Amino acid sequence: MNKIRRTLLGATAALLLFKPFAALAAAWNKDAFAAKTPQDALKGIGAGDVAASKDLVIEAPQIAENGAVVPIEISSAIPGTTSIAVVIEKNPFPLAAQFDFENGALPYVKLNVKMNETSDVRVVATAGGRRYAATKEIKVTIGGCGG
Amino acid sequence: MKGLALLLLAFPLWAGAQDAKKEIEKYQQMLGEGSPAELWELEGEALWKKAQGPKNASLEKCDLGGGPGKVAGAYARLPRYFKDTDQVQDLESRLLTCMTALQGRDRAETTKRLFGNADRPSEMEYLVAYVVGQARGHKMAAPVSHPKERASYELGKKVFFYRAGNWDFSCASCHGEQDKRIRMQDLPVLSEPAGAQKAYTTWPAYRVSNSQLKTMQWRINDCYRQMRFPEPEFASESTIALTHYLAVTAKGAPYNGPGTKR
Amino acid sequence: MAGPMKMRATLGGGGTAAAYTDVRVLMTHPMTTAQSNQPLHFIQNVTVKQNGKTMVEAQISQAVSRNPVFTFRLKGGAKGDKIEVSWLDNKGETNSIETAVA
Amino acid sequence: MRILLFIGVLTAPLALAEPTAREVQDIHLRDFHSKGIVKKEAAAQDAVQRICTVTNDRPGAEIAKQLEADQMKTIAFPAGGLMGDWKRGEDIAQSGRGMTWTDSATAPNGGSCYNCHQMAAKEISYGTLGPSLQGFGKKRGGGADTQKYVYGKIYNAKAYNACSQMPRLGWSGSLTEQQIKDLVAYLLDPASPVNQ
Repeated sequence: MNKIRRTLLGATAALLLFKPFAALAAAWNKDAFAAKTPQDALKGIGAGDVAASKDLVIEAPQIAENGAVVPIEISSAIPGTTSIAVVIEKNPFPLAAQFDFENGALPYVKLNVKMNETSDVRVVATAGGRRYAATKEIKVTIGGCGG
Repeated sequence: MKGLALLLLAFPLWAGAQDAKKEIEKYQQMLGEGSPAELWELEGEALWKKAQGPKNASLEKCDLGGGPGKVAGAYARLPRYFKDTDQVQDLESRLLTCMTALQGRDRAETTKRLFGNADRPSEMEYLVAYVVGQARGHKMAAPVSHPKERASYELGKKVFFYRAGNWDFSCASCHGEQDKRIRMQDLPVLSEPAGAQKAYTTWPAYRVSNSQLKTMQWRINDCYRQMRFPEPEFASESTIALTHYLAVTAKGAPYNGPGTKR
Repeated sequence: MAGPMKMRATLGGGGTAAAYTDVRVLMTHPMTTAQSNQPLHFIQNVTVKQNGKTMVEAQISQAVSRNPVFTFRLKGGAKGDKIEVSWLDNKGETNSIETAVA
Repeated sequence: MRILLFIGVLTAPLALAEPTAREVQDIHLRDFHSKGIVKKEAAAQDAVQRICTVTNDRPGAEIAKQLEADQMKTIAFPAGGLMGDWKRGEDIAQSGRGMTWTDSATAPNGGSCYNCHQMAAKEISYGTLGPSLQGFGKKRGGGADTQKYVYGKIYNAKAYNACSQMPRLGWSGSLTEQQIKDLVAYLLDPASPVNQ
């Protein structure tokens, strides 16, 4: 997918000299982000078939006092990891983010997400064309999608 | 829904209270590691240096106690007595003084919108974030040597223990005994150094429930709201005295704000 | 209107040669959701570059918290490396910040 | 009268730097203003608040007894049964709404019970400022005397312990007679989750 995108980017770069970000806009996976179930979200990012992996680590509190900000730290020790996606299963739109790592970026990210309610958070890593997953349940005492 | 019942939603019985406490501490710690509070500091610094008001002046010459323009560490030595106003002032009160004296703005304008919101934080909130950020690592040392500082401290202590309002509360009703909590929320004992240090050195704070940086004056205001009191006047003698009492009780601890809170 | 950003890039991992470069970046953005009563407004793309080379390309949704904070980790790195982070939101607004590794 | 005299005696020997109880009240009345449903006058102290403040909540046995007797007179015990509906009582115990300057005068108030008390075992988000009430009815039974005690305690806690930190929920107009009955049932009804 990255390759296709980059080709497209190259082809249109000349037209976009003054708005370089317009090119990036094309790289937003609209269908996957619009998916309303975790299954559809996973399908949307091409991760229908995943294997559980202990080398994919989710560091997060088991209880979040406020769902508006839930800190999550993800790292992958799976060799050749090129991408990490975050799916919050019970959110209205489960896919929260996808990170593509290139040119020596380590498969690591820390971010704050919103959680509507207590939910499993599923992280999917891509390495060598294969998908790996890890899951962690986070309890939310005050939901965080209203604002 | 921001009353005393912070955690109205029950979550199922899944682990002991101890585990829950540990996980909430972890949540708070991770929250602090990724805090947007610094964005308020940045914006506040820009406002501090921006010329405005009838005198078209910035606040860079504002005397926060260490002399005009001295910002580094100033917050750790507030509230304190100021000769020019002949009163004890906290940071917010002093900023209002500087806006009037240096920028020529009138009080009605500078106090029109002291508490902002996530979409539009107030000038006061930005400025406070900047000034307190400049005190990180400085040990708390609010003075009590001038007679007015002594009087302010004594009044603050009285204010802390003053029971009134529809529910008969004082600050001490919730912050007077060890190891108490409201719902899952731990309550520091603010009349003792350990508790005061823990709380005071992490306020003002970015509150994720409001997506907003909140000042100490706001913190006190909202405590009184939850105590079912009428509303205290911003930067009034009572609130400054109470802040002074807490700051003095917290002395010696390195300031570590602005913090990040649930 | 794009609010301020802030970034800190530091060498980590101990020893003489850095094992990695930590990039912590803060963005001012409302990140409103479909459930809030405001128009949907959120960052969709975040790009991290090191000395002009793209390292991380992120696609994010409204589920990222208001005023986003990210930490990324780049292999190796040296003092003075130029780190650039930029974002683009669903309304076409953008902002970016650049810093040298300290 | 005796109480007022007592205040005078108590505040007289304090150090000069300390403001008197009266001065502290005047400062509050000057610095606080009415907002929403909360009137400025609520910043003034009544006898209970004043005496508890100046004695650090330890007024001594005799004064306490007198204050408690005065407070007992404020309790309007309804005629007939005091057991309401424990299910409604649970909602009241859970809710922390009411009586602040951002609350409305018309929406039903809560009792904020879980802010301070452990009650049903299944609710782990409870406060610890007050004693645990888990299994309260199982331990105390649900007899008429117990019902009356619980009703009275919720209506005006100061009638039983002059300087209790518990609000006077009926006396202050926070909870209605029916709401207090529902809380009585929540604590005492054998079917209530408090007693499971």
